[in-house]
Amino acid sequence: MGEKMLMKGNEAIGEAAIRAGCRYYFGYPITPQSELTAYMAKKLLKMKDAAFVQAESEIAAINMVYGAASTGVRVMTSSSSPGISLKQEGISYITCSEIPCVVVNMQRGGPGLGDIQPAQSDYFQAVKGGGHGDYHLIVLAPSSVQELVDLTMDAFDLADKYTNPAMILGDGLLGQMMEAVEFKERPKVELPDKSGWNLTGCKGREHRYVVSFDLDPNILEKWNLNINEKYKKLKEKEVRYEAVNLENADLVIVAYGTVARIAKTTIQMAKKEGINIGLIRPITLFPFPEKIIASTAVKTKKFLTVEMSLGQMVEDVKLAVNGKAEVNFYGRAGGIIPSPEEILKEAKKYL
Amino acid sequence: MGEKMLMKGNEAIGEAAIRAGCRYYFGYPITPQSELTAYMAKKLLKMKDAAFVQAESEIAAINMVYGAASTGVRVMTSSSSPGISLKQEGISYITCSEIPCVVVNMQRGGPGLGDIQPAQSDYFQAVKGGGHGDYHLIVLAPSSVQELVDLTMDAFDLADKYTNPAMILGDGLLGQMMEAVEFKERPKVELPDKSGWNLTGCKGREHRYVVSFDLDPNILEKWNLNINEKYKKLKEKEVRYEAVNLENADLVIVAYGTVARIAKTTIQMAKKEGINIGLIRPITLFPFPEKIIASTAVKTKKFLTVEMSLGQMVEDVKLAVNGKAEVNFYGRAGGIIPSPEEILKEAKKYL
Amino acid sequence: MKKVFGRPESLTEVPFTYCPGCHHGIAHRLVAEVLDEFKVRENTIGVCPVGCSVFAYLFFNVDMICAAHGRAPATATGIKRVKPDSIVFTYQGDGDLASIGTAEIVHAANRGENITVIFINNAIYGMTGGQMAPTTLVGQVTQTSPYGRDPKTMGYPIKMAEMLSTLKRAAYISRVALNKPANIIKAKKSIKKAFQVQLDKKGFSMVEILSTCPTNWGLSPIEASKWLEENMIPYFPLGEFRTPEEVA
Amino acid sequence: MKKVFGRPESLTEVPFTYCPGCHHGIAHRLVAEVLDEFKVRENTIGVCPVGCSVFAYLFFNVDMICAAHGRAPATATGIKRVKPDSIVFTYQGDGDLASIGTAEIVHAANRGENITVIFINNAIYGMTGGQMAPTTLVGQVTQTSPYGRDPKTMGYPIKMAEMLSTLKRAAYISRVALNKPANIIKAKKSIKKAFQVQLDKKGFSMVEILSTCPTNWGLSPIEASKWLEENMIPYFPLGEFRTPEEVA
Amino acid sequence: MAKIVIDEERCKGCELCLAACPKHILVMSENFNKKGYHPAKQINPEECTGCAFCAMTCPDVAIEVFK
Amino acid sequence: MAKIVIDEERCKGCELCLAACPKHILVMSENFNKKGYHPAKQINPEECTGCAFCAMTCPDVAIEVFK
Amino acid sequence: MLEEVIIAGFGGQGLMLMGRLLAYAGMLEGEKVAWMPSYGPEMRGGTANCTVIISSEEIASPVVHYPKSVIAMNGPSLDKFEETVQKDGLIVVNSSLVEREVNRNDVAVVRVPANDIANKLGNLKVANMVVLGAYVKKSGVVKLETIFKVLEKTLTGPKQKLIDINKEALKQGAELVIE
Amino acid sequence: MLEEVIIAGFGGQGLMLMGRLLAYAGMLEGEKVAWMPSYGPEMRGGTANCTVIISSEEIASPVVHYPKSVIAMNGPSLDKFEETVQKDGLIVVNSSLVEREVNRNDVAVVRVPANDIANKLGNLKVANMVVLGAYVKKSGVVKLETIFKVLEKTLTGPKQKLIDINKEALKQGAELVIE
Ligand SMILES: Cc1ncc(C[n+]2csc(CCOP(=O)(O)OP(=O)(O)O)c2C)c(N)n1
Ligand SMILES: Cc1ncc(C[n+]2csc(CCOP(=O)(O)OP(=O)(O)O)c2C)c(N)n1
Ligand code: SF4
Ligand code: SF4
Ligand code: SF4
Ligand code: SF4
Ligand code: SF4
Ligand code: SF4
Ligand SMILES: [Mg+2]
Ligand SMILES: [Mg+2]
Repeated sequence: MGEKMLMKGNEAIGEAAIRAGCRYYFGYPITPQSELTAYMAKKLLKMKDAAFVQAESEIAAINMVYGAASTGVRVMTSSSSPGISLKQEGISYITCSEIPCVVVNMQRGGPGLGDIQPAQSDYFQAVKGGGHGDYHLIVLAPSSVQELVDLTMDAFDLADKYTNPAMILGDGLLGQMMEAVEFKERPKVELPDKSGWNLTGCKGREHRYVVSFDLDPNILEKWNLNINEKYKKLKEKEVRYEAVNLENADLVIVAYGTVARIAKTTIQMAKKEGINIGLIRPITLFPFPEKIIASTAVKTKKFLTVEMSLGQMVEDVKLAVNGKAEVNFYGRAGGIIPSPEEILKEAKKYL
Repeated sequence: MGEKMLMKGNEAIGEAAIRAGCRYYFGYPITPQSELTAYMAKKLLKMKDAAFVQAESEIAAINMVYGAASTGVRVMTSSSSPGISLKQEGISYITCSEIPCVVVNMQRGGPGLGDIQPAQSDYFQAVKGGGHGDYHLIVLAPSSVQELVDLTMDAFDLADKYTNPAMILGDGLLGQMMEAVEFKERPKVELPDKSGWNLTGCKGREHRYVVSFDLDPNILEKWNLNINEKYKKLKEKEVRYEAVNLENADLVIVAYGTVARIAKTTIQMAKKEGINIGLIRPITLFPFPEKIIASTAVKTKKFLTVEMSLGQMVEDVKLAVNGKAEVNFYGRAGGIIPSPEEILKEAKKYL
Repeated sequence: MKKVFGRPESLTEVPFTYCPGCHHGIAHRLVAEVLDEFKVRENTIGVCPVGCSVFAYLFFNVDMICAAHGRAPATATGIKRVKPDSIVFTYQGDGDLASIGTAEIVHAANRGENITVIFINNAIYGMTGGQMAPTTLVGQVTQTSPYGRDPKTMGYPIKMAEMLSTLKRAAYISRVALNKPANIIKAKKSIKKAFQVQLDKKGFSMVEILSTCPTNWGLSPIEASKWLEENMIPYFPLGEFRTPEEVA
Repeated sequence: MKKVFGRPESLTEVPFTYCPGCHHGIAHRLVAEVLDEFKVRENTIGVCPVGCSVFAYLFFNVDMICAAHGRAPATATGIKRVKPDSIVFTYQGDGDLASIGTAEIVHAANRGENITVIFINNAIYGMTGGQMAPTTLVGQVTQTSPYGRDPKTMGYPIKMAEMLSTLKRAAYISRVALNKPANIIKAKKSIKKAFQVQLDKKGFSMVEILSTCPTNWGLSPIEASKWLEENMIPYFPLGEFRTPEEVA
Repeated sequence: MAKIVIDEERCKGCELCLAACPKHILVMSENFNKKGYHPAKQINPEECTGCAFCAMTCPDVAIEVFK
Repeated sequence: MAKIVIDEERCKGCELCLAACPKHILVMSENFNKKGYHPAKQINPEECTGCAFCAMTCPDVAIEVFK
Repeated sequence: MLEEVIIAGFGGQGLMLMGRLLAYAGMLEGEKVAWMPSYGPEMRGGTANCTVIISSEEIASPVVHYPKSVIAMNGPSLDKFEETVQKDGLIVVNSSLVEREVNRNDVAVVRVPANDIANKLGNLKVANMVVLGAYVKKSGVVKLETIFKVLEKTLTGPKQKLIDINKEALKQGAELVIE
Repeated sequence: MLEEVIIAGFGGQGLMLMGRLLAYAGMLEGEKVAWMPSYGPEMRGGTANCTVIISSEEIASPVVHYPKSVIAMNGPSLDKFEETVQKDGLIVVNSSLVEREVNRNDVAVVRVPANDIANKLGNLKVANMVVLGAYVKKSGVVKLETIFKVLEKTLTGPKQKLIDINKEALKQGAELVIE
């Protein structure tokens, strides 16, 4: 068991990445994730067989990631909302090329330049695909600094396993806050070998290539379908969520990340007033925990989705519920964090 | 009534834009929409008080649009899938700034570089918001060259009316095909005056500005909510769709654009076999025609959504149906166009 | 007594949000004075960037738009193409102009876009808390060059004025500094020339202004001015690199 | 008899998809020969662009990746940082390198990224059917300059070799042409030097290759070679702009 | 005869004007302004030449000069 | 003595080799290849010096030279 | 009336133009028309084709998998499309480039030595017009005169001088078809 | 145990550091801790605050709207947060900069002339430590010694020489609190 350390979320991601074997980072500064870039500079510039490059832009950064990842190493980039928008083309390319990498988005208030407060309004972009074409990211939504650490490590594993980019979808609050974290020994996971596809120079074998296209639509369709198969597998095998107090809940809140934590306080408050509120906290946003929501909808007839957005994840909740229960929504926008009190007040409306 | 002209879809968009009063175009070449860029060059470079600029990139193009639009003129850019991904940050900025403009996406097979065949796999990006933050585009989905003309003109009106970018979501087939078109006299629509916000130099008034941020989250939240109000109004007032053969349909196909046309042939074929198939063709993808789908779901218990994607609009169909009917999906990917025959075959599976 | 120095009309009354001693304020004033002197305040549209000067729209008493990070020259192009008789300027930092916005500035200059660019080179990313800029000096410690900028892996500080001067349609390009009154007076003259070039429709003009960022350099304002003098000016020579006479 | 000229090992057997007479093929062969001569084929990773040479990954018998349009220098940077002892090159068109990819090429050069860039300047966007490139000549008619490139609004053709030569870490920069055997021989030498610079870890190297696009120029291959000689070379002078000796 | 007026509330106490004044007649005040800065103040006003170097250097345009 | 071999199927009939040959011993064949091009062919092979200008100029690497 | 024809061949054979003239003519004759190009995965030198639909009804699907007629300008195109033609349909073949016979015997076949005729006319480029002439005559989908009219409308300026040779090519193609 | 404290003042007053030391100390004493900064809309010279939670239970919401304690390092912070403090809570005020009295009478109040004390200690920058000393003493949330330990752990290298003056400031602050 590792020692406990008090760390900022952004720095914890950096440390977790390095401990997960990531030695390459390409990024461009943006608030509220700059500490992560700075952390990687501090560490990687001192390491051997490692590189930190402050790219000229987010676009350059994601395309550096593409290059580095194509050699088979673990590599990461990070940014916040506007910067992530700029990476969409690159992300689409990497996904189509079936190359693993990790992208961190510490969301801030949008759209436009917005503000630098925490938000969750990039859900659609992250989960539905902000870039062009049929693809998905593996999207992980931590809700504590410890989970930033654990899920960052998981993100590298999942990305490698599914040869697909994984995204850590955090927010400015998680990135800026400090909590005690532990870097636990992790069980060794069997990961697929990269030697079948990575670019190394073609010594002793046929030359190979990493590309994201085929001008023959028949081939491209097969390719797309293959990628889609991976998403099906992800939906079967990698769904993760936290369920709190679902037994006999009068209402179930669905929330992720920072909001889910706040909702936990709401649940405690409600308990004091004799109200039973449950919580489903998706940890994987893609694949989305549809099944637990669907099965809960059979028992609990009232859902409240709470987001720091004007209503994005709520669509996935509705799709999972599929008309079997009432799905309500409460959201704050522009970087405002809802309080436990206001969530409780909102929940009471439906009770 | 105008004379009939045989035009390529891409050129028809250009002509329609010019007739709608658009004198400014900023773009970057990409297949399969390059004819539009070329058309604008040919026309605008010869006109007074007009400008055509081949921008250095799609990013520059959308940001030129931002500048031009902020002066209050009608302005357009166009691209295809990867290029549209690059415009996401700019689109988010313009939307947040509440400035009207028109963006054309003649979709091609993706993700990545993909191919240059027609596709519909940028639906999520267009409709859910490929950029960061809570916002929507007004998304229009033409399915013939004539409709490319009419909807392009409408797009300018809607953009002005809602001070929000509007997107023409076409595909490579629509852009490349030729049909006879007519440029009809359009009824004059009352459009809001831009003199309250456009940048002209501050002669005779206070200086003003166009920005997409406020670092105070309370103000930014209000701003976001205001924008959201416009989307509610759009949902109330601007929904458009075509309904075909819904009476006594055994199954209703939901499809847009090129696919909807193909589905019409399927319907004719089915009729010959004594099968009654209906079609709902969303013309506005945002706002999505939820109501007609919901009300149809009460009568017809079987839906088949057909897309040139691996399943994107189908989510909106499911959200509208809300568990009241069975929603099936058939999709082709990577630039493959489904044939009327295969759609019929698929439909029969559910009958 | 007559007021011989006061707030130019082209500045609003809003107090600057810059840190104490930051040269952004001086640059603002100079631009505003030039707009006053040309009597073009009411016919000007300014484009501010993302960077510490993101709030410039509150400070300049002219119509303004805030462009996306790095894209001000594109946004300005859009405006100028619609309003060729308006005065259009961008105000950009070195992260904005010389890093993420490299393509936009190069091509605005190359097209000879008839705009004026005010380029604040403070050798750092101010707003985001002190990361390396393309203009950060060799050895300079920043958040992302914690052991000093190493030219082996990070390159040398980029000389934008010189680089852009290779472009034929760049009509006026100069570099000035704001570290002392003599330089400030020269800077003002240069800014005035740049706008004159625009008024004369001669093409693209840019003034690169060496400026301090006391906060992120970790120096007092006076130390910062000195550091600029001793370290930046020797590397980034002041002067005019392109003048209208050379323009074809 | 001995084979004195044949297909280099660093080319696959796949026939090129280029139009008849297109110089892309010559450029490919020269690069492949140099890789053969340095015996680095098995230790090379190439980066192809989006452009007519998007299929270069099928032609070069080395590991390859196809970068997003304009981003090859960034992608190459990613590779080279992981594999500093591999030979990494990009192969880019003028739309790719000089337009959308301006920021990436400038900064790869400025960082002194130890890669070799093969830059095909054919004064046009070939793949997309003949739009204006930043290097399109004044007066040249293209899809997007239907009345000829007008420098007033579209600027002059950009001289990338010269512009990048202002950057200190750009170790080797040259411009060559492929319009006749004498030039082809010189081009080969220059490409060899560029890779030598990389092998010696001296930093960024680039060879700008003036090439024809008979298809979009609307000329026969022979006319195109002549047009290149008569119009491009006078504007884009051949020669070396940076050589390792100058490198700091 | 010349005079300067320092807007104490605009002043951020950066001291650049002190360094710029050829007459060395600017000093920092002991007082705080509302933003918590010590503003600059002039001593020996009769020595002021109205050269405006102080004003020119002030990043916050806090100084007016009269002549 | 020198010899060249033209791979007719690779040849796209661009004629660049014709222009490059100092001996003017290359011409276009009347025949079509599978892709529909008239390939280049050599006449008067005895005049060939093996200078390889043709091969060097061939964009499709369709010519081999032996000496 | 409903005609659906696929015109296929090498890129560069003027297929797209054939289709466009045909569609334009259809429009002039008051019909609904659609022209749709399709390029193979190879950009150049590859095979290409376009579809033209001429119909008195609104055109639903512009994509046709089983056309009434096929014009095969080269061998690979015949290979690719022969089987797709509807029963009792029409296949027009450029016999200068297609050596083999058409296997189907439930369709009408017209063989046009287009390159040879065009060569004789002094411009290989009008081979497409020869074939088009034959097709128009055989199918009767539009009048040859309407195609002439279209040529006059579209070949303007410096291209005007090409009208005559094109007309001639069309005529010679049409004449090959025995009424 | 559950303590939630908001530390507020001008940017530059060392608020964030106070919070971090406190959180670190809480962690060393075996509690769960969370530290959360919040910056106002103005980047510089504006007001800022951070929240520290120290709890023996898992910490749910890191966002606290109604804290147990508030440390107000300047006037605007007192104005902003006075009303939010829970009944029977604690308000610690830097009385060197806050002239007015605290209005609430259902909370404990400690007034610390921190700038004056720090000035006397010869370094205005340690005003924050004076206040922190008083707060720690009054609230008893962690031991003063633990804060000392944290200082020793975090002020290393060239900063080591600052340990003593910081400790002294903490002590003097603590001594202001009458037991
Ligand atoms: C797309 C995007 N990337 C990054 C940022 C974050 N960001 C804001 S300002 C800035 C750079 C500021 O530096 P500079 O341009 O030098 O201006 P200064 O603050 O130094 O005046 C950055 C990277 C952003 N807002 N948008
Ligand atoms: C982001 C993006 N924008 C545009 C395109 C379309 N596109 C493909 S190649 C190309 C330019 C080709 O020109 P050039 O780089 O000069 O190469 P060439 O074909 O002339 O060799 C463009 C604009 C694209 N694929 N991706
Ligand atoms: S951070 Fe630097 S550039 Fe920004 S306002 Fe402060 S001193 Fe000026
Ligand atoms: S289009 Fe031009 S550049 Fe492209 S292959 Fe053909 S000739 Fe070469
Ligand atoms: S005007 Fe000149 S002399 Fe007077 S205070 Fe200012 S700098 Fe000093
Ligand atoms: S220069 Fe201006 S802000 Fe600075 S101390 Fe002097 S008056 Fe105050
Ligand atoms: S080798 Fe030389 S002489 Fe022989 S054919 Fe080729 S070019 Fe002519
Ligand atoms: S140069 Fe090559 S492709 Fe061209 S004609 Fe000669 S052999 Fe054929
Ligand atoms: Mg800066
Ligand atoms: Mg090119």
